[in-house]
Amino acid sequence: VSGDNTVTVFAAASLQSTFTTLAEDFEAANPGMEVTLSFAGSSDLATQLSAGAPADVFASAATATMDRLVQEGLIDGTPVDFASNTLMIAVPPGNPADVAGFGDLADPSTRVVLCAPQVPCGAAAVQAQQAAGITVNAVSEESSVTDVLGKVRSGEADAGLVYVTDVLAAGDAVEGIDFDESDQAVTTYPVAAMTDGNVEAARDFLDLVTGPEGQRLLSAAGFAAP
Amino acid sequence: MSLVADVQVASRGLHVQLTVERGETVAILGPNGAGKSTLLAVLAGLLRPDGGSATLGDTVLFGDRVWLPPYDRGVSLLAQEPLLFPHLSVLDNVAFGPRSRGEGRAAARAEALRWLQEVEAEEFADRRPSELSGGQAQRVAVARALATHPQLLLLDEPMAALDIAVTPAMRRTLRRVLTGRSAIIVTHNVLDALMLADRTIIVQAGEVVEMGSTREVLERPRSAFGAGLAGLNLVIGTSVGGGLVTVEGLRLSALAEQPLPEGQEAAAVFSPRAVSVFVEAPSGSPRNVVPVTVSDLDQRGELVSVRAGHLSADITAAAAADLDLVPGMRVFFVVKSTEIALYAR
Amino acid sequence: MSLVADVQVASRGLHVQLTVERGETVAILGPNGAGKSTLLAVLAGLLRPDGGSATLGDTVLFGDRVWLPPYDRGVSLLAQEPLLFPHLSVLDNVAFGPRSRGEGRAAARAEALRWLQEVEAEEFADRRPSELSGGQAQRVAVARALATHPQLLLLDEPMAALDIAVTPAMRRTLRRVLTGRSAIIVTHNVLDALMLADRTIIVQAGEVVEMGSTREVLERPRSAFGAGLAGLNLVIGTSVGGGLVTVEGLRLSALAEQPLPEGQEAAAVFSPRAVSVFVEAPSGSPRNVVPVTVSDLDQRGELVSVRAGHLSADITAAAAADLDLVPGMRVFFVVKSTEIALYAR
Amino acid sequence: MLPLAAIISQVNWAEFLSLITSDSSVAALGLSLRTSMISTVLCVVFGVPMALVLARTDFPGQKLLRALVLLPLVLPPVVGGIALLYTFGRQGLLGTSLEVLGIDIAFSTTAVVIAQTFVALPFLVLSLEGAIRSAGNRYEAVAATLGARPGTVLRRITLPLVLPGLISGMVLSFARALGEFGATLTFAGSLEGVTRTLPLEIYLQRETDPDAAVALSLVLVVVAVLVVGLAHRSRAPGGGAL
Amino acid sequence: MLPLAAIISQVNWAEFLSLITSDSSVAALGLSLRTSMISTVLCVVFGVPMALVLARTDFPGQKLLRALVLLPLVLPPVVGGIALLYTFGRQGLLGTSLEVLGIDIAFSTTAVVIAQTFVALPFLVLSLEGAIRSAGNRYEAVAATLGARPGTVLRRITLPLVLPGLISGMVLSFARALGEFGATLTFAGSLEGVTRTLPLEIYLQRETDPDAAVALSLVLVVVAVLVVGLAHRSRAPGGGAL
Ligand SMILES: Nc1ncnc2c1ncn2[C@@H]1O[C@H](COP(=O)(O)OP(=O)(O)OP(=O)(O)O)[C@@H](O)[C@H]1O
Ligand SMILES: Nc1ncnc2c1ncn2[C@@H]1O[C@H](COP(=O)(O)OP(=O)(O)OP(=O)(O)O)[C@@H](O)[C@H]1O
Ligand code: MOO
Ligand SMILES: [Mg+2]
Ligand SMILES: [Mg+2]
Repeated sequence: VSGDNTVTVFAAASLQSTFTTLAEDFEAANPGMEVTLSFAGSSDLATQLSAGAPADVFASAATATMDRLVQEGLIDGTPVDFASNTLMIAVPPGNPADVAGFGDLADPSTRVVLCAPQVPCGAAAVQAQQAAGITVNAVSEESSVTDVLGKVRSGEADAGLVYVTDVLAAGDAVEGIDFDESDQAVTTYPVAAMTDGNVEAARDFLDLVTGPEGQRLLSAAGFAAP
Repeated sequence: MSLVADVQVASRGLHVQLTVERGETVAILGPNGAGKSTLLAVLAGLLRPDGGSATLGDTVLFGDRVWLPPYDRGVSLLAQEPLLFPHLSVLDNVAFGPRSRGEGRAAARAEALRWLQEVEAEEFADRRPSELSGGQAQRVAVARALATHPQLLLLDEPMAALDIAVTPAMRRTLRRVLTGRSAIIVTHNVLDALMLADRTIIVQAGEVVEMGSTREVLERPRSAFGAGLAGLNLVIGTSVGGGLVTVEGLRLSALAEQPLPEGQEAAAVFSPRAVSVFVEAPSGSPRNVVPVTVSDLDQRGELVSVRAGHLSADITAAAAADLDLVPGMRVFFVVKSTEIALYAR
Repeated sequence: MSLVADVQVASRGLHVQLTVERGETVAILGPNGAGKSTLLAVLAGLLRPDGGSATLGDTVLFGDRVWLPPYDRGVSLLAQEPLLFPHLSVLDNVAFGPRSRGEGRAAARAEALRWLQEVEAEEFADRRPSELSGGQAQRVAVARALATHPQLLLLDEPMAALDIAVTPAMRRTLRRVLTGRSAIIVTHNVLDALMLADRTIIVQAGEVVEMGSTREVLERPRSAFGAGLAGLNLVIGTSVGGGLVTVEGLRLSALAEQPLPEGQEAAAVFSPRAVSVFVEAPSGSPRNVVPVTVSDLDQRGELVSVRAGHLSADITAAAAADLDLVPGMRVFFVVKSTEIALYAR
Repeated sequence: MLPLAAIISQVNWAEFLSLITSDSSVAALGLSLRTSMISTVLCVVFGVPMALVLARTDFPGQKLLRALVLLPLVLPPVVGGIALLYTFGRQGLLGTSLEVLGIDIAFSTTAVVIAQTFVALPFLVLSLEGAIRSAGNRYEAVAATLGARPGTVLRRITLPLVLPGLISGMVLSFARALGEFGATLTFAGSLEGVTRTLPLEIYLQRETDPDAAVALSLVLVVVAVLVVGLAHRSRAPGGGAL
Repeated sequence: MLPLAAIISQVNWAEFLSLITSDSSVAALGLSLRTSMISTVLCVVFGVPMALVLARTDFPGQKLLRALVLLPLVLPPVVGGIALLYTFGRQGLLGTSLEVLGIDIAFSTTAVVIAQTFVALPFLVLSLEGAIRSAGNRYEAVAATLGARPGTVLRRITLPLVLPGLISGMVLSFARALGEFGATLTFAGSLEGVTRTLPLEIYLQRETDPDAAVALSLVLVVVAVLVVGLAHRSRAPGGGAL
């Protein structure tokens, strides 16, 4: 699909800063090669790919979406898990509702925002609740983690469950609070080359992502190993 | 081009047959709502008739399953409202027809200017229609209709909004441009009909009630409306020996112009000036004496028009004062037989 | 209510002062574009004047930093176009004024129906305005304006689209409702002015050129337009002993109505019927002989109107035929001195 | 029209009924209809005066005002949602004062209505302004000379004359409110029965059950077509020809 | 107008210039302006005939046609994008035939233009239809009796008369195209310089750099306000009073 000297990478929105740097590194290491990046929610990207979007690499934030593409025969070889992300409680600066741990999220007077169970971060939130044995009465179940973060950042919500990487990326705009059950709620990120794409260049890019440089950048952004 | 038309619009009760000879101008007169504008709209192609047919020269305007669109008819309509295009200057309004005919911009404008001069409106050439007075707009609309050189020109009350100072000039302009051109002009003004039209048709309630040369219609009206137009009194009835009798039993003695068999529908016509007014029934030589109730008095210059129902008498102001006439008074209208024209309807 | 107004609209060159006494009807006549509609629009409050002032009774309509909105003026305007509200039935159009005055729906409708009857349009009560003919719409608009019982009624050419059969009835209706009501009526029709107005104003190019009782203006016109309206010939010049002389040097001998000092601006007025036409200059007793060129011939009934510049002569058709008159011919207009009225301008 | 055919061709007709009658679908449809209707009413309440001001008055800042009214049209809905958060949110410009009054908009159906009204208002204002402008003011002038005060003129002349424009403005606003997604998501959140309108439900279903998403989209389309069709049928027959 | 104030209050003015002059921002703005203009032209090309048909003809399926034209208004943009994918995508209704012709639309700048045209078209059609309806057909009838054929009438009478309506329709379409987000993302993807328009860039920046997102939103607003302002200035002075 792409020309011989370009690599088109479709990546989950949460990978934006890491992959932007990786793309620059890739272009530096492979003179004459150009990386085109497209970021969006994993399932948006998957829909586009099903419809024939011209990509060489797909990095998803959810195993389920990647599996869908595998079934459709769009993926070359087997996807590789290259990172994982864990949930963290995000609260507005100053923590106005005094949230100290996961248990406080069950307090009906605390306004908590979660991802909807249908999306990866929501699925993880369900797992975390099960592990902690509590039920959070969310005031909203968002369809993407960005929207959860947005509600917390604006002070609209007292707390939200987001990924560690989101808390890190948001800098001072939110405060993060670790909780024990977070290791029960891990999301794995798979990456793969596309059948129709420039497979050779895609492989090179995959190597960069799974290689030491990629792993270093990912871990700096808060991702854990897969 | 000669027009032969039979126009039917059932929803407005219109059923009119008329012809316009090549080069002839026909005036249509009639009361408000008679169907005059409707007739023109059908001929121009703006309204689809329910039936009938019309041909202009060799062209079928409409008829059995045929309906020619307005722009192919060669018929130009000056509607009752000026309807100048608000987004075009006065000059471009008039140039619109010539340009639609395919003329270049400069030629069309030059022609438009000539027509504006004809109607004494060239000074408004650069204005927008919204900046014209009512009469000015009307004159521009006339120029616009004339500039299309139509095969058949339809004019709906072209002089209605004109002032008395331009009316004669416009009438002369129209007379000049209507000469040798087939045209129909709707008007409420007898003078327009007299001066512009070869033939006059009177339409009433959607039907033709009179038709003939303008002079004939005005001098020998067969309808109340025609008589009113001509300022004449009209009495309709059945002919009897030496006169006519109405359904109400009123008997008028009069001389028939042509021998008139008894029992035929007839019209008696006489001028209001031939009518004398008496407070008591006069005796003497046999005359027509009609008892009436005064409904209205109208002073016109030195004459007073005494109206009683659909009859009227013109007498001098002095006589009116002497008789002490007031509306509601019962008086007698008296007419000499020799003053009455009697003819078949 | 009496109106005292001084209206200035610089952009249309209008500067008119006029008064309307309590209960008086004033007719305004004048050429197209003279500013008649503009004047009414200012009085009704639809156009802001550049200067001047107006008071109606005790109410200041506009003036120094005052400007009363239209709905508070008690002034009702019947505009040149009927402008019936398209979304309301004819009845509701007429009922609009009474309802705005605060009347209930039923009472307003009843009143509306009465006014529709007055203008002979009650049969259209349930129609939409778009289903009316031009003249029908005009009558409904008159009813609508009358139904508001205004302090001052402004009528802009209320009879323009009316047929000859309803015109007299409408004129009678107007005469009845205008009696005792302050009103201004714009018209191009002398008969309207004569029959409806107590006083007549002639406006030309934005200025009042004549003002006086209607009869006076028509019988003693001081402006060319006024003379044209009255069907009279007007010659303007400077008085000399026993007559007047124009700037072109034409000298007319005439008898002054009142002693007239020499050198004053004067007007000589005579009827076209008093003018004889000669092909060669007649010799004999001293008379007024004016050499002219025939510009136009108009037949009206048995008379022919011979026009030459701004003068005209009415002669019989037989005489015209004898003289073999055609436009362009040089002839002599002859008038007896006793037929000419001479007065100061 | 092809895109509609495309959607229809993708519908899983066998399960269509069960897909669109699930609890969450019905809740979302009900919420959408309710909020869209309220928003349309609010658009009329706020939009009619705005349209009148824009069409009938003439003041220096008018051009700017018109541009501002158009703002929500050009703002990507998500940005609109952010702007609303900054305005009505707990830490927003008005939020603090609202909180003092005990009004809490966040995550409530009220927030949905606000978001929908915000994006739909320009549609009503613009349609109506255009209609008022092209109606001209001749009839209003006549009405004033017949003694009608401005309120009466507005009620009995202006509004009836521009009714077709008002109705199409309302249809447009309703349609826009019904389809509103981004601003609602950002500003109001997404909770079943409270803030999750049909478009949000569609978006969410897409993640797990594309068949359901397609079926719901079709429901949305049908509702919109019905509303538009009904609105146009209720129009009074218009003027005439010459 | 408060939401605008809210946005402005959130702008990080110190870094404003650097935020909006980054390569990706400039590329996105340029792409947005280019595609929106092309879309507006396409809306005129397709919309004017549609508006004429809706306003001037009368046939049984007309109500349905109008509803279908309105469709993209009510369709949440994301669903619209899906519908477009089903239509023009490689596996879509037309996609296969297009592929045979060697045309690949999805995920190209062409796709952006299609998405924008799809969502913006109803705005033009509706504004224009309203204008044509309220202009009535009296002047057109007069023009026909003066010998003008339908083409001439359209060009010299109808279109000039409804020019204000056409212009406001174009402004609306342009604004809508400029703000288009959901359908573009779904149908065209988000490739810098190719399909990533300003709203997509704003969305993306929000993930990582909310300051940049706010600054770019303000740019979008300013562009829209300018376009609207200019369009209204170019309007010819309208009719008159009585
Ligand atoms: N659009 C319409 N729908 C229904 N009836 C109408 C319509 N327009 C006119 N009419 C009716 O049709 C009849 C004929 O109207 P038309 O306009 O032809 O009269 P007219 O002879 O031109 O009258 P006027 O002298 O007043 O202009 C009238 O009774 C009128 O009320
Ligand atoms: N909107 C306008 N803008 C500028 N000038 C105008 C406007 N309307 C009218 N005029 C001009 O003002 C003058 C007075 O117009 P007005 O309509 O008052 O004339 P009128 O006396 O009523 O004429 P008519 O007998 O033709 O109705 C005319 O020369 C006209 O061209
Ligand atoms: O890839 Mo996401 O941003 O967790 O849906
Ligand atoms: Mg008529
Ligand atoms: Mg006038």
